[in-house]
Amino acid sequence: MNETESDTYGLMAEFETPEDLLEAAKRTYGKGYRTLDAFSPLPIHGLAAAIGFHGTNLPILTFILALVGAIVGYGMQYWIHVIDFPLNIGGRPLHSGPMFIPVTFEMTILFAAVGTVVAMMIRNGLPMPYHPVFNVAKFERASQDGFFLCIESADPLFDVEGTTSFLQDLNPVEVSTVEW
Amino acid sequence: MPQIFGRSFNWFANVSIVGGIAVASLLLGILLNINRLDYVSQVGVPKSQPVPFSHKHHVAGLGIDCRYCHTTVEETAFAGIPPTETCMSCHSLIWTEAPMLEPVRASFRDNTPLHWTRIHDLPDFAYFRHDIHVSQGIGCQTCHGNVDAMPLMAKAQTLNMEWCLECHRAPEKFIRPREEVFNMKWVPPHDQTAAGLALVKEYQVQTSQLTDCSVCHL
Amino acid sequence: MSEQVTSTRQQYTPPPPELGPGQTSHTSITDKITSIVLTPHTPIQWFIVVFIGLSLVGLLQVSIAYLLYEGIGIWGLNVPIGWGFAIIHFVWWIGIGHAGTLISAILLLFRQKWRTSINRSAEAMTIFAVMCAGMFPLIHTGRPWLAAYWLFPYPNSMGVWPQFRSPLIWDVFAVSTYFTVSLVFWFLGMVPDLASFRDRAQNRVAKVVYGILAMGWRGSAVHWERYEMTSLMLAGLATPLVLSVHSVISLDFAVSILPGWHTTIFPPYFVAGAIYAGFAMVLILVIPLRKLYGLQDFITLRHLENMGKVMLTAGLIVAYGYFMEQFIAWYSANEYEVYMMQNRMFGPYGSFYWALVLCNIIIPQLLWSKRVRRNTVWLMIISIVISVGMWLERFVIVVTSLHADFMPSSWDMFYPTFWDWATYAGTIGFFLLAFFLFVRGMPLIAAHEVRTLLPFGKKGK
Amino acid sequence: MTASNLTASNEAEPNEAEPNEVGQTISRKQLNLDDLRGRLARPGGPAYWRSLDELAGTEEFEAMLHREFPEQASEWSDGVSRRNFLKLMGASLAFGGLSNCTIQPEEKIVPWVRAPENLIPGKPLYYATAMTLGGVGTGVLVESHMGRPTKIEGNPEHPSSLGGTDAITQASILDLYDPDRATAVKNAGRIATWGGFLQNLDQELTLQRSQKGKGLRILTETVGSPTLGQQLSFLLEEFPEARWHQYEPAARDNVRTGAALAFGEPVNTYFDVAKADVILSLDADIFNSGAGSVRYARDYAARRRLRNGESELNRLYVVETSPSSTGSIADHRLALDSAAIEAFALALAGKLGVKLENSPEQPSYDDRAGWIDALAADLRNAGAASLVVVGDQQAPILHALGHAINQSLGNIGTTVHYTDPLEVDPVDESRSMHELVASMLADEVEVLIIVGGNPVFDAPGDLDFTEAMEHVGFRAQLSFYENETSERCHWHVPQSHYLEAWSDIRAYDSTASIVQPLIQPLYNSKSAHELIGAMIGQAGLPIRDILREYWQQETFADDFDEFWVRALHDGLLADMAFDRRRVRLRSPIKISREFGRPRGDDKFELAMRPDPLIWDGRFVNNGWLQETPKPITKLTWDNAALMSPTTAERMGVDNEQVIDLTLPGRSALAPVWIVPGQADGVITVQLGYGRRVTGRVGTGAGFDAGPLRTSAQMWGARDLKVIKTYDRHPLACTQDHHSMEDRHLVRHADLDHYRHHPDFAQHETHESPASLTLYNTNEFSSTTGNAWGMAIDLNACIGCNACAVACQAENNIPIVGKEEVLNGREMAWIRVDRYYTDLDDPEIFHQPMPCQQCENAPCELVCPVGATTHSEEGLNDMAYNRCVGTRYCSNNCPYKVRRFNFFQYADRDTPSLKLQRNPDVTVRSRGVMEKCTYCTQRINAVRITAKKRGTPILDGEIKTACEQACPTEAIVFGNILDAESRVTDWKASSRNYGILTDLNTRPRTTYLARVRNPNPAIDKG
Repeated sequence: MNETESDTYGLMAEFETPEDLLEAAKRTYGKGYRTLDAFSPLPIHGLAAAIGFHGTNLPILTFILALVGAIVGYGMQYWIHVIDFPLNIGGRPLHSGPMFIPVTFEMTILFAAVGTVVAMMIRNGLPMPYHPVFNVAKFERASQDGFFLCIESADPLFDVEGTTSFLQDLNPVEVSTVEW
Repeated sequence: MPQIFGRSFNWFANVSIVGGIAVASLLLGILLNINRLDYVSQVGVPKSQPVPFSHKHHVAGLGIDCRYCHTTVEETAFAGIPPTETCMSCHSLIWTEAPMLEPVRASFRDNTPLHWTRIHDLPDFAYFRHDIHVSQGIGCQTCHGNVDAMPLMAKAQTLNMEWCLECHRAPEKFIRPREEVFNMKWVPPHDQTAAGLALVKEYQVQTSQLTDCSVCHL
Repeated sequence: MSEQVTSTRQQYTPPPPELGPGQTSHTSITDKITSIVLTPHTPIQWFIVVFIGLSLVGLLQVSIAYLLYEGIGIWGLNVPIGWGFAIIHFVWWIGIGHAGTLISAILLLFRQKWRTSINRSAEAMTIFAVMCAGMFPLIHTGRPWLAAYWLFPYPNSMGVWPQFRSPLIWDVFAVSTYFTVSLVFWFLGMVPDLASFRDRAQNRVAKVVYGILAMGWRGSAVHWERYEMTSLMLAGLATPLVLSVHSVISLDFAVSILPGWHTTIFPPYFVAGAIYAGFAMVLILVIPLRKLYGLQDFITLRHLENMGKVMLTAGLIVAYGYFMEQFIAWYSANEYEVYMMQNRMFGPYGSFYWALVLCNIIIPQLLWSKRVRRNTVWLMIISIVISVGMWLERFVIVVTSLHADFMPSSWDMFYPTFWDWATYAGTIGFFLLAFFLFVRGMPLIAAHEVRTLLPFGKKGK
Repeated sequence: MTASNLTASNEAEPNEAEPNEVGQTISRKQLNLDDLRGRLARPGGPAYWRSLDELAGTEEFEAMLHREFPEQASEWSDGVSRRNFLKLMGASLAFGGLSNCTIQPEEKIVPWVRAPENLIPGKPLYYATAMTLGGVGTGVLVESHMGRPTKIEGNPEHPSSLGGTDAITQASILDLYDPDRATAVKNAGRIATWGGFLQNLDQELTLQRSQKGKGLRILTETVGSPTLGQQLSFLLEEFPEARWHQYEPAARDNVRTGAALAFGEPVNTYFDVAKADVILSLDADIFNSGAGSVRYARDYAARRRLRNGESELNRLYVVETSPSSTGSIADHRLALDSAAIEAFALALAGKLGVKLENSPEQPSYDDRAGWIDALAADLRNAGAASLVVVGDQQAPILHALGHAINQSLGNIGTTVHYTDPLEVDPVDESRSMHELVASMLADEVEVLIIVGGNPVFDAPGDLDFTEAMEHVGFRAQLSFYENETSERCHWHVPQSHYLEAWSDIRAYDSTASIVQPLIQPLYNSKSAHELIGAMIGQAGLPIRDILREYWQQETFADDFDEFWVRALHDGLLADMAFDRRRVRLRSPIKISREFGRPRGDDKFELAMRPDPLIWDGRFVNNGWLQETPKPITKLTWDNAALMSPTTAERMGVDNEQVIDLTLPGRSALAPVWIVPGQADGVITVQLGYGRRVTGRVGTGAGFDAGPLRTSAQMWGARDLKVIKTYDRHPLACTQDHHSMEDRHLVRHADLDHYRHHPDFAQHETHESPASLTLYNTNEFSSTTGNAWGMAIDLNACIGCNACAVACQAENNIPIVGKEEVLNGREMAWIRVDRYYTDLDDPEIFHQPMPCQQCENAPCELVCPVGATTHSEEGLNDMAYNRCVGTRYCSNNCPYKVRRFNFFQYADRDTPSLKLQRNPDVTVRSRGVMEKCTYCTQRINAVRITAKKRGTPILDGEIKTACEQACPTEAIVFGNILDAESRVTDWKASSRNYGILTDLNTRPRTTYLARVRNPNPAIDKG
């Protein structure tokens, strides 16, 4: 692609309502655009799917983390009380399984919960204080009541005129270029 | 809307998070190991003494037995620091003029004891007894290091509880024949553990009991 | 029914049941919620509360300093009563700390939309309540400067470890996990709203601060997808967690062998009690708040009423718990249990027991009446009564069981001292202070969740 | 120790010891690992040693004292309570625990210059000596660490002890180190010197010599020391006109007068309780008070063992006004006022056909309890194996009557023995005091030398001793504390503790002992021998030599040196006891008309008794005794007006309410304490409290009953009036609940029931069999061949609390002060629980409560840091240094034997107190839980000796402090795996049971049920 395109991050169209955005997203994707993103102040069901994002595998990760937590939790207690420093505590067996459960459980939750959040952040690439889309003046509505669709210049089908006119056809409130 | 943060902030944000975690865990690591630092446990740090007494000279050089000075090591908790008398028993005959020994002579003359600085100093709540260790085949050297190589006395071990436990959990790793206890040159046999176990059996060391709290904390 | 009520007042487009008439568009919602914070004007009442909070925190600092200087003896403890106010208040605060996570987690799982406008403040309350609770187990020890780290399993030069059979260690893990997860959950929920704050803030500093906190949230569809999933996961994890935490707290007592403590009913009955107390505290906080900041559209009577219902249910479970204690004591025919129960009711601390029955069982029955449930004043009063009642419950459990146990020769009485009270008051101050600072600086209501309540297509510029 | 100290102590003893002489090398304070231990991480370590310096009694120390004393005084005068004192302590240590991750401060080791013989650092030495109380001695052994006496034990060789001790003897060690004891010679309150005093004294004496000592008076306490007696007789030879008076408030005048009434001379009476099948005590607390009590208690208990199938018991009848230890273990107990007791005795005597010279109107005894016939029969059947004992405080005639009854029963020579008086000069002390005051008021006295005692405080109320003193020109006092009397003396000389000075004494059965010191006087104090010696030109003469001289004359031992060394070693002078006397009643006892005359109905009876723990007030500054609960009332830190529930009801008063006790012309304010089993209408008060001038501990504790005494009525009055006030005085009682609530804690039965159901005690509760468990029960069975256990025989326990004080001394247990006891924070590791069956005529039970060392210890399970764990040999270990103080263990302990340091209770700052500490036991800091450990330090010491010896630990080689102290051998400790051990034997007894075992705690401490032996002929209502 040439200079003119490379110095824009992409083109952004603002829409009136969630439906408009959802509709526009579907058509854009249908048109063949792939490197695009939609922004809204509230989660819109089907929107991610509409732009070609098919589910996340976070749950599996959560499960694995939970498992790790459980093993670490129980293992720690077993190692401490049976292997490293066995002591007679009130005549209870060294390996007092039932009494190791609460801590094991808490460790399970801790690992799973914190792990999931961290994973989510990483996958979402947050924190990311700077992002080109913020260059669009009206984008501040995106966290309040604005609904935006952005086609990035990185997309093979992207060319300023063509894409602009395409977006215009989706009867947006307005289309604006996203500076780098 | 204008950007609030410059481009570099993305990089900065991530680095600060990762870096923060790294620094925190580093500090924690130091904190957890503070008692293991030689600086804190004073391992290998000689202290100033009224007389620069050299174990190296007296033990290695002259081959004096530990018990010649530390007389009660086999009888009681306390190994015993020799009275000035003991020093003078030789030094009234040799090195009688040595300026280095003036404090000793002064002590003997004016009947004022010497003030040695304590090297091996356990907390008040840990009740260590020399007699039982010596009689059960734990060599001086095991805890005090190669005293015969120390011109000035210094701690050879941290004396941390975890260090005590090493032996209290598995005496066979350190135990030696009774007759070797005071031998500074003794080297453990290649099959120490096997030999050790035999000795543990012979000396009836109750390993099962050695990690009871009340064995050391009264 | 509430729909019907609101619709009488509404000719034009009926707003969703969870929202009041004023809130018809994303814009209005955002404006309202952000305006609480992003305004130079602060209501005088806010200053008053914060002032009270600050002075009580001062008292807290003094009493803790004195405690460290003198020793635990400044409290009214003795042998046999080794636990007194500290543990009572630990349990009391933890109990309160349950509503937040419960509302946001369990109600989320149950798809209860009405939760959206109260979950944020409830979570905040949770965080601060747990902070207050967390102070007690530490300062109630004889040597806090050691307890602070000896209770955690870290490799040390002594080669010794915590003793994992002790419920107190379970506490340490339960409470710290609970605190961490709640904190994460709470903050995560705020991120999109912090973005709104960032984008609406006029003054530069505010923009930067909220910008940092918002971590560059831009509402991308993909982000939303993962974000929603994470919340769901957290909710799924937090639900058993919140149940486990108070169960573990109850095990502090149940695992012991004391008559009055050694009871299998404790875990469920403590959890119920926690929900009970938690919702009461939420009401105590939101009823004035919605007045102060005119949030009637978000926290509608329907919300209050629902919470009233929850309290009533929890209260009945608790009542069942009391009854079961009685029954088992009698049924066990165990001389110590029987004596404990009689002593609890008719012994020197009998008055406390009956006061507890009054506060936790009798008075809350008013909630059966819809009129009471929809009357903020009544709700406020009942909530306060319940909070007192739950305090009494903990007092009765801790003190009456300890003061007369197995050995008649060592029975004794517990008299709280000034410092016992001062510490308690101090934590209340800390709680108020923290909560109102949060109100002033953070999104009090989860705007992005409330937005989802609007039917699609209403943008109403 | 520092150099200067060393020299000081060496100079203090220029005559180097003969190696073979025991008790000579001891004065050297030396390098001591244990002391060094005490100093870690403690700021001002040097100061500590500096002050030890001063302890060596240098001149500069006196000067120092001069500077220090006033400010200390002021600290106390401005109302800083004992509790605050402790608070101050606490502050200094607030963050002690933090020091564990810093570099340890540098510490010095100070070896000898020349090592002494037979003194090994860390090895305690034991010396035999004797403790004197009321002119009678008890043989003791004293444990000495590096020249510091730390613990007192009974002397097994000595007939008055046989190894046991009482609480007072156990606590007497603390006095030695009392920071408040008199420390310097004072002239008119200003520090002076001994030399200065002697000068001044000589002037006075030369004057006196010129007039044959006409104006010279010596006032001593009861003198039982033969040598001191001889010195006094020399003095009287030198000053023929001088007079020697004796007085002490708890004197046994009535005993002596009674004996004189019966036999014409004040012979000494003692008993052979072991031989007695039937014992009648007429208000005599023979097992816990007065001469020979320790031995009597042991002999009595020996007959209550019911060992292997034996099913016979002796029988004890007690008639008393106020419940006592003796009464609490009686088979039959009857509460009567003193008049009724006298009438009772008369009736009994009559029944037994004792010839009496009755007064015209006979008091009649209304035998409601139906005792007389049954008792008389029982006594007669027992024949010569019966015994009647009369209390020290009873009227002389009653004592005479007692002798008469014993004689008519033929007990003399079997259970009752007589010897010459123990006292050098057995006088009627109240009369003696009376004469002294008279002559003082008559201005006949110019020089008054008071040797011990505190007459200004405790002279009978009708004699104005204080006033009388003003008539004396020169007044000097030798006493252990500066007291009310010292204030009014020109000179005060600090008196040496019995562990600091040489002396000699006779025991209850006239066995003679040498009192040998274990340590040079800590301060430059003097003994009575030195003071009197100084007056007869023996100044500077070593008392040891004077003693040797005296006994050399007494014995005809060919080798006296050997005799002497053996005497010092054994703690008694071989066959130096008096021969038994054959005495007969001269004539029928003459019964006066007052005898047995009942009091008016509108009046109450006042009974005055020495306090069971602080005695006549001499131990009032002893914190251990102050905080030890009184055997029956369980009161600490106070005395009170004891009365029965009925009396209290009638009077309409309540516990702690202050009442005004009024006798004609005299009165005292006292708080009420209601005691079940007290005789109705009798109010009992204890002497010795209400001190105005003494140390910090004793000042202001309790009320002064002294004013109620007159030289005519030393022990009671029958015309007491009571005025209620509405003030309250809080009383610190360690036990608030007195009923057992039908919980089978103390299990008991009558002998008859026991014969049919020997194992009755084992079927009182249902407990799950040990096999009923999911756990592998062998997982922790001991592999060392030792498993420690304890058994306590409730048939032997008399509730005297000797065990508790012994434990306190052995385990460095701090005292906490009255306020803290009121808060329920007392620290006793072993407490003696006391239960009543009912209010009016209760049975009284004692139950010693050490840690039960449960095999399934509930406390261990709940400790979050593993500070309390189980040892291989079954001890419930407590690692203080690991404890963070959650107090969960204490909550979960069903026996409530764990104690918590709510403040910094242990005094870490007073140097002298540090000297007493047991170096083998950690001194606990603030915020730490502590508890009985079966004296694990003793176990360790013996285990190590045994290991080095290469043979197993022998039974009885380890004795816990409580076991060793117990006068009745009620406690036995040992290895339960050893089939031969005593503890195994006891636990095999059919009376053996554990308490609260239904909780499946499996305690290692078990109890032997109590079996009473009531007389079937007496129906217990």
